[in-house]
Amino acid sequence: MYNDKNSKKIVETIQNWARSHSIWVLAYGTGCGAIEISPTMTSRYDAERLGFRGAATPRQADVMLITGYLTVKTVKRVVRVYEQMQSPKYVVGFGSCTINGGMYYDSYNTINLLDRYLPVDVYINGCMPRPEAVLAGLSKLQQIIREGNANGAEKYLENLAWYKENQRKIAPNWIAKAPDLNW
Amino acid sequence: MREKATTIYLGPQHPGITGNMMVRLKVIGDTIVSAQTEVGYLHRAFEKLQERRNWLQGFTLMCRFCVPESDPMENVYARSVEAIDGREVPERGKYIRVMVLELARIATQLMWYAGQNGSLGLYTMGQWSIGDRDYILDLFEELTGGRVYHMYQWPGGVRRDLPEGFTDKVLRTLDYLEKRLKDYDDLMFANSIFQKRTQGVGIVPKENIIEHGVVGPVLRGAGIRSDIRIDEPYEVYDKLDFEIPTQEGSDIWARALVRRAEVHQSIRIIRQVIDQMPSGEYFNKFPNPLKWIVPAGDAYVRVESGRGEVGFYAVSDGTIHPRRMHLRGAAYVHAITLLESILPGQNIADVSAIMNSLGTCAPEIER
Amino acid sequence: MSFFDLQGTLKPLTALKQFGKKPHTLKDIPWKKREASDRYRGLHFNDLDECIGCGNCSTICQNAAIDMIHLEGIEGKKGDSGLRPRVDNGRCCWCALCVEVCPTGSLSLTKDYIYVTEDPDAFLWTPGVDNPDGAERKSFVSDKDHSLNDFNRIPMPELEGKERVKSFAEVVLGYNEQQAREEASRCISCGICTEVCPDHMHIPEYINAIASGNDKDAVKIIYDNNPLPEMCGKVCTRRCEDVCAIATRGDSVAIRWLKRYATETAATADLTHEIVNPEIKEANGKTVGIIGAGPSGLTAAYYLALRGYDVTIYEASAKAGGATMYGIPKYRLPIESLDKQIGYIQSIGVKINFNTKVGKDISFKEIYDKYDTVFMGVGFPDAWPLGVDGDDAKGSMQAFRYLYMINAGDKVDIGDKVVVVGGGNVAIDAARVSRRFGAEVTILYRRRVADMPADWEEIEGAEDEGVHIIPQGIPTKIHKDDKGHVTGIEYLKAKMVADDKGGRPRPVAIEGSETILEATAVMAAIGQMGDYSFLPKEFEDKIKIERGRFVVNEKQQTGDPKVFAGGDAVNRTADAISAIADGFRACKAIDEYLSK
Amino acid sequence: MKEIKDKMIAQIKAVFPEAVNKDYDGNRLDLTVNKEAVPSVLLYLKDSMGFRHLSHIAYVDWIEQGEFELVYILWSPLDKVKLYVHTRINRENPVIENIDMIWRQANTYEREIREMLGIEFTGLVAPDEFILEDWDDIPPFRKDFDTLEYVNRTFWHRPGREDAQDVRSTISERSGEEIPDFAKKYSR
Amino acid sequence: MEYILIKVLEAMATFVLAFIVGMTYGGVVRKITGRVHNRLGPPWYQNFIDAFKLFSKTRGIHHGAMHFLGAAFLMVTSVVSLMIIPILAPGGHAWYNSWFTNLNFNGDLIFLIYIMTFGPLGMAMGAGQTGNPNSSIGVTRGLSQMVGFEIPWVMALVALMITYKTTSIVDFMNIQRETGTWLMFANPFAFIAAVLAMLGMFRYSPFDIVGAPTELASGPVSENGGKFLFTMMSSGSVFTFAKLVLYVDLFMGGANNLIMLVVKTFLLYMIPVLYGIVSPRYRTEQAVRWFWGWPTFIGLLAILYAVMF
Repeated sequence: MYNDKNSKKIVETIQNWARSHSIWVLAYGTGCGAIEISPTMTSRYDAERLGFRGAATPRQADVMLITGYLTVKTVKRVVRVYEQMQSPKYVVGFGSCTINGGMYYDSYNTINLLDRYLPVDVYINGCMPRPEAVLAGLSKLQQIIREGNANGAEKYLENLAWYKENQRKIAPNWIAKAPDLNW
Repeated sequence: MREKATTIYLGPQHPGITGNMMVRLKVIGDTIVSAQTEVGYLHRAFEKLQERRNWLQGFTLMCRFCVPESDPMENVYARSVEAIDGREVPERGKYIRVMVLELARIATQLMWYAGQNGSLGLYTMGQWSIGDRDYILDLFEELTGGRVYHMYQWPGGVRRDLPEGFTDKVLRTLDYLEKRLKDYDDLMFANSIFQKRTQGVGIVPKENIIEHGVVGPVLRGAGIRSDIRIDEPYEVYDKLDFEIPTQEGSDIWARALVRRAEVHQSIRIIRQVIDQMPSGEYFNKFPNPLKWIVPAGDAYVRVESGRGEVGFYAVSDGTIHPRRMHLRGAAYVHAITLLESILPGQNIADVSAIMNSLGTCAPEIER
Repeated sequence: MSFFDLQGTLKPLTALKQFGKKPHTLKDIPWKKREASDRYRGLHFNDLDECIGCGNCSTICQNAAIDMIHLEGIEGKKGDSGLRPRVDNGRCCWCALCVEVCPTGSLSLTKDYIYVTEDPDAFLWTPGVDNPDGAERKSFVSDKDHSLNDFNRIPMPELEGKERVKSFAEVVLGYNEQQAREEASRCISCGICTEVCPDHMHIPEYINAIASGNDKDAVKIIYDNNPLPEMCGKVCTRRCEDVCAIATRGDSVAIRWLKRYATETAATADLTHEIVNPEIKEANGKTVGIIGAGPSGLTAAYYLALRGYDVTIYEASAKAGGATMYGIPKYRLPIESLDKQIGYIQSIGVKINFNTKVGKDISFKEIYDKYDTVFMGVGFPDAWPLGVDGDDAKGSMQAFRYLYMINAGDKVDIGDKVVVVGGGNVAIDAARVSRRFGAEVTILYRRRVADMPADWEEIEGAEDEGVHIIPQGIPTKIHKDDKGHVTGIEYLKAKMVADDKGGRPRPVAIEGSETILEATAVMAAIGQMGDYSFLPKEFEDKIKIERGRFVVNEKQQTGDPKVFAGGDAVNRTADAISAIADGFRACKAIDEYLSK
Repeated sequence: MKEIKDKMIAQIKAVFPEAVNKDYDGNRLDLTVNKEAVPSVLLYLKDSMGFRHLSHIAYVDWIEQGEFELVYILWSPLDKVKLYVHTRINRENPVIENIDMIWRQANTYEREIREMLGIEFTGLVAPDEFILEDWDDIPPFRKDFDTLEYVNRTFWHRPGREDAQDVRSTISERSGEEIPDFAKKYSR
Repeated sequence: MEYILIKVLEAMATFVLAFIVGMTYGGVVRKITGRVHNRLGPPWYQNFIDAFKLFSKTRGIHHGAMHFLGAAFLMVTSVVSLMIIPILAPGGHAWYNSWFTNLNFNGDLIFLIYIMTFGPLGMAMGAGQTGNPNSSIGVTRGLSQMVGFEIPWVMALVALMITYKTTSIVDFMNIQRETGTWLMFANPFAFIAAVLAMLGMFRYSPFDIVGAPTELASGPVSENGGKFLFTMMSSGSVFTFAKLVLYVDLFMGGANNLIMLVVKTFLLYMIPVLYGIVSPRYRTEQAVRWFWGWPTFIGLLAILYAVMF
């Protein structure tokens, strides 16, 4: 019965609905946007009423918020953390820095284009995005998940070679030492 | 028998770390035997970037130095450029700056309320204080146009005048906060578990204060009455009446009491500022920013932030670009050598609380 | 530990009372947008019609977030580069510096702040196109008080009005170094001005050089395409300042005064030579004959000489400079200044034959045959008469002739009551010169004061000096006494009638409003005209003259390929900088023509 | 304030005659010393003159003069005097004595300076890497390190912005103006 | 045969009931916490969505066979203890009488004390396998804390056993029904000691050191995501419910019907929850010392009380 196409579709719809209403956010403040996460998650904006909740470890998290710029040193950790997360998993890019480098476009230590290193599902405009914008971005993510289009994890696996090549470009020694995906 | 030490990496992805940094701990059981701070996860090379930007453009980067408390950074930048350039700030501009700085101090301390209690497991406090901090951010938004990054104080004064009816809103918010601070006291300072967790923990030995360059609430928590606002009064602090709270004990509890008292003092200062606010200009215009040449020279100015002394060293070689800018944050010394020296012997459960109480701010360390 | 802290256990429990209170969560978010504050720095908005595409936003942006791009439907025109800003929201930090430096105030930030998408390439944001309704939601704007642009010009030190009329001393004193630096630093270096400059001088570059303290470089840049910059720095009509981006909301940058400042630092011809350090090419053996040592002739001569040509100028008067020497009163342009510049031009090998009137002292044919090419910068030596009754009276004269005679050192009897008819610079000059001879001067002009083609500074200066202006008066008759001397001028008052075709309003005389002004001299300053009698008929046919001007192509070449022309006798704008531009263009064309 | 400063200068000059001071207004005191003298000067200032707080160690690259400059900024809590101690180090052979036994916190500054400028501190005990990781270029805070060039080499800029025009050249193209090369450095 | 079938159905119904009530309690607690936090809080059914989402995770990483033990032991613990604890008090109609008593037997209280420590042991093994130091430390803390609260807890039970000379939960319920006095009034010291031990048992603040996020990420469950976490979460909810029912059975006279059961367990549950909302957490040694302080003293009193009266 489960293999029946229709029922599979129904199950998937329900699963996606549940996924969209229960999103655990990895507690990893990679950049300055993290400062607006605390208001978002606390009493004034209360993201928990929409199903968002902090997750302490990557194993339990569904979404990683890249809150702004990523330094080369952080990218390595972020990639590792991302690979530790369990699919389906999502990445949200916060602010200018993840889109095209933002303020730090000419800094030797920050990457400019996040989507070269990780598959990003939603970008939020702002420097930094204020909680309302964060919530708007997260509800956009919910919508994408409901529609079944949030397949960053699959994209990452499909294009793994390309992502790895890009990651190696900035961290030649580090990624080479580390095993692929087997965290 | 010597036990084998386990290595624990506190961070960079860890809910207990403040910001994006790492502390490598060697522990035996629950006791730390050695600690090594590792930073660099947030290094954006601001100072390098500022060398590529002109004197005005550099100002936009300043508030990003320390994300939770951006205004002291803007203030040191503005004042260092004013010092080299010989630029005066109108009286009203100075008062507005003091108001912004003190509002920022309250916001920082509210953030600290959240962080300190979060690290001890009292999440209710964090939910309250960050929610209430948002009202201050609303004030900032109305005054400066930005919630977190204000980009408001610049050389020569401030960017815009106070909007109409702003002071009334500030006073209303302060009244609300004072009411809430009583609730905070009941929940947090009266709490016996909080006292048990903080008293006698994270002691900064008084003999280490000088060699570690301890500043701010940590210094005052060790019983030394030192504050840039009275040591080297800037803006209009010499015209205001306020106290510098100190505590003996030098532990997390003492520092918490200092910070608590500082919030009250800040409220007091803002009330005075609003009373004394002069009318007139708020900004002495600088020349066209594209062609603004600051004469050669250097200056080091300091400001008392919520976490302690923030210093800024600026050098001009007489062109439209700064020669060098260099920031010294309070966390720069606290979170590395001081933290490394006081962590051994502490319980692993207290690391996060100690880091919070030292005022660790990762982006400020690495810049 | 065994001690039980009752208060410490129970007091925190009071926090539970919060359960009964209403939560302060903003529960409409994210379904409803929350209004941002009145100063919020959200997404950009640009008023596309107001924007002039100066690109200052793009320059100030420390994130290199703003590109200037062509937009469909927006064409460049004078005073508008035709480009519009596009913000890369993947770079922007919403610091609003772009708003603060926008000279027109067209750029602003709005209260909108939510922009969420899956496509990272969709963050290029053209303000005004992507949010056409943004005007209603503007929040962070830069009005005149807040703008970082300095809208107030450094005032030019001048002689007092009463002091001025006592002598022909130069009225404008010039900036000192500090004033010049300050004024130069007001410039935003957009370069929009260069397009309207007939000569396309490198304005942003030399102003920037002044601002950064490199006056010598400024002089060098100025001399790149203008050999008479000090003259321009004193009397240029400066159309550049009309389109100055700063002038959209304030005083334009004093481009003319800055040029004046820079060139005055090169105090002598020798010093100028040393600073400019011109690179003179080896003589190539080709020769150019130039008729008229006016601005166009001198320009052509200078740059041709730099390119290695053997250049000879024929000048009818005793001094070079043409209309700038004889048409401009000395309190505006001292003779020494002009002499210095002409001396410098001569110093690089330009030969000038003074007092040689072509057609009288030497025939055009002779010159035509002697040189490989001929350049004519003959100007407009004659003026239009007033053309009313009594025009022939003694004391009725042309202002242009009057100025010529004064500048040549002749004495002219004007009595003590002078009426100048006209509203151009010549009229004002004549009026102010007459004032310096102690006469009471009235200017009679057909239209309103605001319509006067003269520089507003000149008009103000004239008023300061006590010149009386009667606008909307149409002269109809000159009264004279028995001896034929002028006694007065009769005029009709006029009202302004809007032009049906959309042109500027026309003055229409009001019947029966005749008024008589007493006068001892009436000067007509209603235009000049050319004198082409020196041209033999054969050339006149070939070269072609239409409506009193030579017909030339865009290379200043006349109907005869060997003959080039420039200056007032060619262009309609009839000012020195156009003449210089003509000369410069002609120089390049001659170079091209002769190198073939 | 003036008297205190004068007295201090006299006291310093008596012990370190080669120190050069510069006059400033307010509470600023400015000294320049040889790099060899730095530890002894700082120790004397700390122990005998009350400059107990090391506020900052700033570093500047004066590439034109071929020198690095270190500025130790000290604060005297009692006299409320801020003291700048400048010292210059040759760029070719940048070595200086470390001072983390005077102030332990200097250790952090020195680690940073070592990494960002490449100055060697004799006797400094600290992990090799501070902020950077696997850095393989010249120390980034040297003036001859071009960060934008490094970015272009290492990272990407998002494509799609190639249609950007320069205002100045758009106008000069339209009007036929030819900007000479020597003037171009003044274009914006 | 029919009897067995009914028993099996009953057991399954018990499990479903425990799951639903436990998860709902979790959601309601989050809601209440949220309201005290001055915010709206998630809907009461949020925990179900979370659980279903975890169940729907497509990729799960495990760290060898031992890793499974963590989740498996927890599940076994919760299910077994649930099966032993009588849910509703016997009484009323005949068919009703035997409902939800499941597998209880004489001496089941002793077995319960043992089985309740079984889960953490499994966690310890699983956590050790993950290689995550946070997990290992968390487990160590969990065991230490368990040692702490087991003392007053066992003392309270011993006091009851001494008084009533039985180790069967059903017996205790019968005694309460027969005497009409709840044991919380019969031996208040035992009840207080048990409630204080309960604070530690439910791992709310101030005794949530086991998985304290700011110290240990999420402690023993750090390396568990997806279906592992789902298993732990649901068994945790069931276990919570089981423990609450046990308290109700022992001290509050059990419940005759579901409504009574929910009311009683919920009220009881609020004690650790509300205290947790306003408390920071104790360090491990502080927690243990706390349990060995007042609660143990009260437990001793309870035994004395039981022996004397």
